[in-house]
Amino acid sequence: MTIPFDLIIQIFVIICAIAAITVRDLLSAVMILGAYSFFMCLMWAQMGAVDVAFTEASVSAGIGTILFIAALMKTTRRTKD
Amino acid sequence: MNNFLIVITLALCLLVFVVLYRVVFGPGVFNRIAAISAIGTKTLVILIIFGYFYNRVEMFIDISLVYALLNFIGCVAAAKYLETEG
Amino acid sequence: MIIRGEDIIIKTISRVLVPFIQLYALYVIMHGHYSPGGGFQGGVILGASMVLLFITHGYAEVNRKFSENIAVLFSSIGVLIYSGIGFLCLLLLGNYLDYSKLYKILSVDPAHARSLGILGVEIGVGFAVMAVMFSIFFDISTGGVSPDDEEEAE
Amino acid sequence: MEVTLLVQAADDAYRILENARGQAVELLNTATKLTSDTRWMEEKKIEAVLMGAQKKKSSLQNFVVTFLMLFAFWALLSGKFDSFHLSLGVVCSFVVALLGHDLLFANVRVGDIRVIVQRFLAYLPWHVYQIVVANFHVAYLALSPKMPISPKIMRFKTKLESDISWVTLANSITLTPGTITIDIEEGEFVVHALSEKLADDLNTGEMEDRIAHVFMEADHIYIQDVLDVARIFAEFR
Repeated sequence: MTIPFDLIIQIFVIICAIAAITVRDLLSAVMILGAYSFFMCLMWAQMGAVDVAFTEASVSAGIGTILFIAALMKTTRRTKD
Repeated sequence: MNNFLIVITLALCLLVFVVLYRVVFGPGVFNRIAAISAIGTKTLVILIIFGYFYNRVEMFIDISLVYALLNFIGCVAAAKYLETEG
Repeated sequence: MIIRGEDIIIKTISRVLVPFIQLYALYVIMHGHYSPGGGFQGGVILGASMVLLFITHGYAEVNRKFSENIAVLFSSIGVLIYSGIGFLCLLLLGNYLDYSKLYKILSVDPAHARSLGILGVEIGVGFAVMAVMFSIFFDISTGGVSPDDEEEAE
Repeated sequence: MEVTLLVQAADDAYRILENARGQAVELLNTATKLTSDTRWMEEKKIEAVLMGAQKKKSSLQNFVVTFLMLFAFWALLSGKFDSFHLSLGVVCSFVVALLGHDLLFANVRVGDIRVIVQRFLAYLPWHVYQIVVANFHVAYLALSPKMPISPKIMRFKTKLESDISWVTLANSITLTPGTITIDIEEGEFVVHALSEKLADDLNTGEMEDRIAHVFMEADHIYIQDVLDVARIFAEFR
């Protein structure tokens, strides 16, 4: 490939990571973390590590988000400060 | 063909970048959920185009299927959370 | 997660989708040695399909198909399959999980026996991961108390 | 002279129209009668079938159909047709069908599945055309500098009867750009529309009629329905 797609995806990953730690709303943080792992999966696939991309897509984007949301049920959504 | 697909991938990356604005600054969680599911569909297409570049489309289709299914489940879980807790 | 309203759209779509997700997960498990995926990923997808059924159809529907006790049973069965194949290789004078020694009892050549052994281990891992994922979600969302117990206590 | 001719011509035209209208009404009445007849006979037949081994037979049928569908899906996914993988597919689809045979076909109205599939495939091109038209309209709304939108939430009672047709209608509405189904409350659709034109398109009810036609829930009688019903009627006799 002539265009360095990994650079573009890396920019997306960094934007998502910064947004996930700066956002106040916990549910939003969980959803942005899901988008983060989507981009990570894309990055692994772009590097040719298909198996790692598969694991990232299934574990982090799928069940991770759901478990985070289930844990969110037990606490409040907004941070205090 | 290759150049054509590269241009399409770049256009899709641009679209993802535009939607990412809604994810980062979007007021409220509803905008973010909708934007993230839109990002999911776009990255899925990018993934399959990468599969074409590597000549391994059948493997990448497996990943993109998982991607689509789990995106749906995540969105349903978030919507259920919003329905019960507000 | 307790459902409030009757969401016909979500319920119907997930009802139609769940068998296909489960079959896809089984496909990922069974083809783990040809294409990406394997026991762990397939087990996660299988658990996710159960979670989808749980959050859309509620506790009662899932409890009829796959209750918590069965989940505990399945996780032990998965570990048993995994370690059983390992010890079988040990008994056949190989190393732990040395699948090629299985040809003595499977009556096939060692390369094929290795493939079959990997398939067995993938199935065990898939069962265990599915049951554990489901039971983690179950415990988190219900707080460790099943709705049946709550009704009896009240 | 010309005036009388004109009046006579108008009279003739009026009489012809009246005749045609009478014939149409007669045809519709016959068709309605025919439909109710066949529906009664169909129900009687279904009742006769179901009175016997109702539960067991239907669940076995569900199981077999689910198994076949899942096995076709497996063959599509796997792409390996040696005996080992096919037997794995049989085992896996058997297990999944055993677990989920009550999921895939719950609350489905009894109808000829082949006719439904055929009509659904015929419905798809029309729907794709609608999506394209609405897409251009929404693009025009979004790109024009004045943004002439008038978003509103509308409610309408539907005449569809079964779950699956409700969901098909709701998803069709959601797939069309600019309109989104928010909820279904006991047969009442709550739909958000982006502009007047889209809301008017929805209010004509053509999509609903077509879906009623697909799932054979036609209270409105189409010519095609009459023909179909006549064929079924002939078969019963």
